[in-house]
Amino acid sequence: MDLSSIYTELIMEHSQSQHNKRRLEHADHRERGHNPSCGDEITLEIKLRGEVIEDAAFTGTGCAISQASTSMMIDLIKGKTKDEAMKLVETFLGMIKKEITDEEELEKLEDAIVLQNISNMPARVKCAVLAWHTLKEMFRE
Amino acid sequence: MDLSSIYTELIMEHSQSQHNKRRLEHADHRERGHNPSCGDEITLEIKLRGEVIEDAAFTGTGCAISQASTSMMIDLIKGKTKDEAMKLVETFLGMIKKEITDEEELEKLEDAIVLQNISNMPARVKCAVLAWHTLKEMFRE
Amino acid sequence: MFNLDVNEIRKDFPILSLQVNGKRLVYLDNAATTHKPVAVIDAMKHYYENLNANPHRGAHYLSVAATEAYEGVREKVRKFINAASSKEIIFTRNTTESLNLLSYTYGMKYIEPGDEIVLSITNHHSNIVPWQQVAKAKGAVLKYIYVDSNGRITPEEIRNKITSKTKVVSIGHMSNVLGVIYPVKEIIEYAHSMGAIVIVDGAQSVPHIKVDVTDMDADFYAFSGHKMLGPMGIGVLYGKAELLEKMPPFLTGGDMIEYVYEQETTFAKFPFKFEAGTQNVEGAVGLGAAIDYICNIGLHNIHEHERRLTEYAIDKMKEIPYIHIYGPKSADEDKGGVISFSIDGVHPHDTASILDAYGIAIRAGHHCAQPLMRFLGAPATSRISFYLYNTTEEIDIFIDNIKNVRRWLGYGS
Amino acid sequence: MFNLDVNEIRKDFPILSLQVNGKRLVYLDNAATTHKPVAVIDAMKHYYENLNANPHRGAHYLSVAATEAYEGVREKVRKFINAASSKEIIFTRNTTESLNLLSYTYGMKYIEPGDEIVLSITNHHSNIVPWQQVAKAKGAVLKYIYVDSNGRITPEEIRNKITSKTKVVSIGHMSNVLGVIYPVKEIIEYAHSMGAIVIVDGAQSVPHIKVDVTDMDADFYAFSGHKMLGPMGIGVLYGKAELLEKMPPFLTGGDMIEYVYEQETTFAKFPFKFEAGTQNVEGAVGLGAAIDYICNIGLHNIHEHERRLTEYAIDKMKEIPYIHIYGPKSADEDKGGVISFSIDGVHPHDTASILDAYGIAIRAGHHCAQPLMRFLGAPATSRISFYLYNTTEEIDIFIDNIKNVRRWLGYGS
Ligand SMILES: Cc1ncc(COP(=O)(O)O)c(C=O)c1O
Ligand SMILES: Cc1ncc(COP(=O)(O)O)c(C=O)c1O
Repeated sequence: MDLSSIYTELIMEHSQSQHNKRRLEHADHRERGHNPSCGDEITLEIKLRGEVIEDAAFTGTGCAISQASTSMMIDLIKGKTKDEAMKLVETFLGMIKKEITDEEELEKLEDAIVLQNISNMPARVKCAVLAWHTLKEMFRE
Repeated sequence: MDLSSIYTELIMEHSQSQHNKRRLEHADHRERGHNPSCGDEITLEIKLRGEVIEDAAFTGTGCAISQASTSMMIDLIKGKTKDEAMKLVETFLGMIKKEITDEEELEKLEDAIVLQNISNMPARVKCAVLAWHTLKEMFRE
Repeated sequence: MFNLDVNEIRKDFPILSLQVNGKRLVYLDNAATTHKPVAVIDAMKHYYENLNANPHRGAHYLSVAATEAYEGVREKVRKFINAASSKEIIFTRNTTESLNLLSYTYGMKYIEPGDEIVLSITNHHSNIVPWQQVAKAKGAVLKYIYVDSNGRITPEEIRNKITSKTKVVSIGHMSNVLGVIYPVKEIIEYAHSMGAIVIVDGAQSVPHIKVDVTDMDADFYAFSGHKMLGPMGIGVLYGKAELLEKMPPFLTGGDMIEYVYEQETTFAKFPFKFEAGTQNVEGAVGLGAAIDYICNIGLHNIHEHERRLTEYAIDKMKEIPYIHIYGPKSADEDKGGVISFSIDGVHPHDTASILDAYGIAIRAGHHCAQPLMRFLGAPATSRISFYLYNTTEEIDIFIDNIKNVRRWLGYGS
Repeated sequence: MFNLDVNEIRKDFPILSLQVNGKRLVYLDNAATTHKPVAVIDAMKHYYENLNANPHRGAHYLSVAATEAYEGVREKVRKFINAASSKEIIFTRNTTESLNLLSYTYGMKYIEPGDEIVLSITNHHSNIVPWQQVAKAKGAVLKYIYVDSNGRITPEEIRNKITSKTKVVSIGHMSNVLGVIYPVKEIIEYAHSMGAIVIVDGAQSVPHIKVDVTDMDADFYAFSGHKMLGPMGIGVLYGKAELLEKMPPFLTGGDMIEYVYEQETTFAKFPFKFEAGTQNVEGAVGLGAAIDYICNIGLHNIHEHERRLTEYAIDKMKEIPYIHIYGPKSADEDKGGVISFSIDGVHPHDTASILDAYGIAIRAGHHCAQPLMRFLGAPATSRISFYLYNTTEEIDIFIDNIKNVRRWLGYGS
């Protein structure tokens, strides 16, 4: 297993940058996601304008992978519609399960594409998908 | 393991002879003994005159070893006092556990001495001691 | 197409070349437990030399390897019995624990006063005593399905005993005394029409015949690894997802939880909800190797081989006037490789001890089925039971030595 | 006299020469599970090749051999923990099952509304969640003994929490997070004076220090085979005869009965009353070989070796400013070979994953002790834990790579 394919600079940047880690005033949606076996816990908040995700942010604790993944997802979905965001979630989960491998398709995930190699670290897959599952839960309601 | 040291003629005789297998009229003591793991079950009956065992008999079912052992014990204790019988029980159990090996001592068990080799058949020890334990229970009361 | 080379198979089982009392071991006690092929023994050794760790709990290499091994066998078991999802496969210690898990969780939660629990009189103690405890605790009624003189269950008996009052039917798929394979699919269909759930004890069937829990529509299905070439200490409980979902946990502690607070706990989802503490990964790995071995030989071949042995043995035994067979007296489709019998004038324990002196391992006693023994009017029987490694020569040795049994007990043969 | 040759010992453990991610395995997760010496692996192989059968049930050679093997280990365990009688030794699957056996039998029978059950905040989930179930079912009160800033239990805390209302005290002998060995003998003496019984969870102690259940006067004592070089799937519950005598059975079914009737059953005496169904004889045999191995090395040598490793590791860790150790910060007499720590700015899961890339197996997370983690204010920690085969060189490798962890996470070292 090659650490440099997972602990990339991009992931380190995202996990250390706090730019998406804050509370949203007047959030329209708030969803708690958690990973009992790790103790990771995030709260995702979303502000909509119509169908469009105007702002998004998170609070909570977790490892570098889960923090980076959350931050990347937030960067990605801001400005997208709910439907577009849900499609991206499916693309991301498909990438992790190795069901989607088409490069062009995966490019849509922007920064989050670097998490592709997390499947080489099976114990950490849960960390990578936490935020995405939380978003899915949020919009399912 | 040598079958001929266990399935001796003497044991066959005793297991097939029915001379001690009957119900006692007016028994003074009656005790049920059983061996759940085999399904063996005997009822021992004793008639006393004073402290002396005037008559003894049993009913029930079991394998050749347990039937023979019971019959041998009855032959042995008839005419003995309760105390003498209890001593013989201890001698028998001591022989089976290999704690008593003194030949002279064991001779007192008469026919029952042939059960000495049952310890080579660990699964059958329970069959050999059933009647003796039952007698012990009976007099403990 | 029958295709099983028993001589090749025997080479895979080191214990079969053991000498017992100076004779080659003839092992005819497979309904009690089975021996292990080299592949199973080696799989466990390989596990400890290469993969050993606590699964599910760690991020390190070995923990991931152990998790993959363990979960891989869960999927293998699913496929083997054709369950819908590997989440419906719970690892236990043995059939007994699988059935106790059900009595403690499903039984204690869903059985109410006056409800009826229907068992078969052929059930093993492990499928009787747990239900007595539920009946006693809950004020429920235990009813028994009886068998006919050949050990079979009639449709009328099913209709008499399973009624709209029945909440649970728990029945052995194959009797470990009579060798009869029961029509569980028909019983399940009828029980479902009456609103009951059905638990099948497959301890004697899974090793020998193709079991398809989806086709038979069983609600729960239990079996043991050690009776199917696998190691001791591992068993399986299959349960339908919608039932497992609503059941409370059984054993509690590590690994079956989500959040533990000082006063309260939330539980993980099934199957993990039912697997508390460090599991027997070695056992699961051994079971996986056993399933591979069985699948490689083919269950239809195993069943056919056993049917032939059963036919051969029954024919020989019927020629001997002082032998009496319990249950079916021919190797019919619904007769597995288990034959209980008695010998006139000889107690079963003497039979077993004397045969043992000739290297032949059979079982004598109540076979953990005392209610059935009482029903049959026999306090004990002798039993021979086959598996894929037994041969007709072994049956010949057995038959020849039955005559010795009689001789030792003082009868002419 | 200290006498332990770790290089010789390592040769007995095949898995220790495994390459993980191109590096030699450095296994520092022994509190989770331990590896198996050749002697243990071979004992199980030998069992399947020479002795395999269902114990207790048969008159044939193998069944007698399996019974003797199984009961022989019972006696070996008795001696190992100095119990009065081998009848007081019950085989279970693991510590978790041992403790659940107690909560389901002793707990459900003897705990009454308003009674108090006292646990330690350092308890493993397996020694918390079962008691929550009893408390809930019976309306009892759960109380926790808290620890001081070094992870120790003060005499005052014992006197505050254990009172005349206390029925059961259940406490871990050694914490699997902090490595503190608790003064169970003193706690038991005080609890007895208050009329409570005491259950000791010895999962972390029995593998590492001499345990004498008679001397400490424990009422029950539980541990797991897999944490002491033995196989998975086997555990032990010791109980005082007079308590086992009056407890109802736990799992019911084969082998734990005397007479089974259709509606009722009488049970066998202990220990058999508590061992339902086909037991894990292979597991017991492996445990027996593990005990022999440990006794051969000597528990005092093992403990001293681990103390030296612990001292070495703590000293090195204290030199690194960004490492924080939980619990005792020196290798005192009551500190076992378990060190939990955190690294500034690095989440424990990242620590574990990155070390894994260098072949180093450590544990990260809540260690099945969430209430303790909450008490410590740490949602997760990293943990290293030693056993007789670990070396100071391995600790050096660990320390060196802690710097790599920081580097990968973007910190200078
Ligand atoms: C203190 C303690 N108790 C109980 C357990 C549970 O042991 P097992 O998983 O073998 O049941 C463990 C280990 O995980 C432990 O460390
Ligand atoms: C039909 C049946 N059910 C249950 C069992 C119990 O299996 P185990 O002892 O593996 O729990 C057995 C075997 O003894 C059996 O034959």
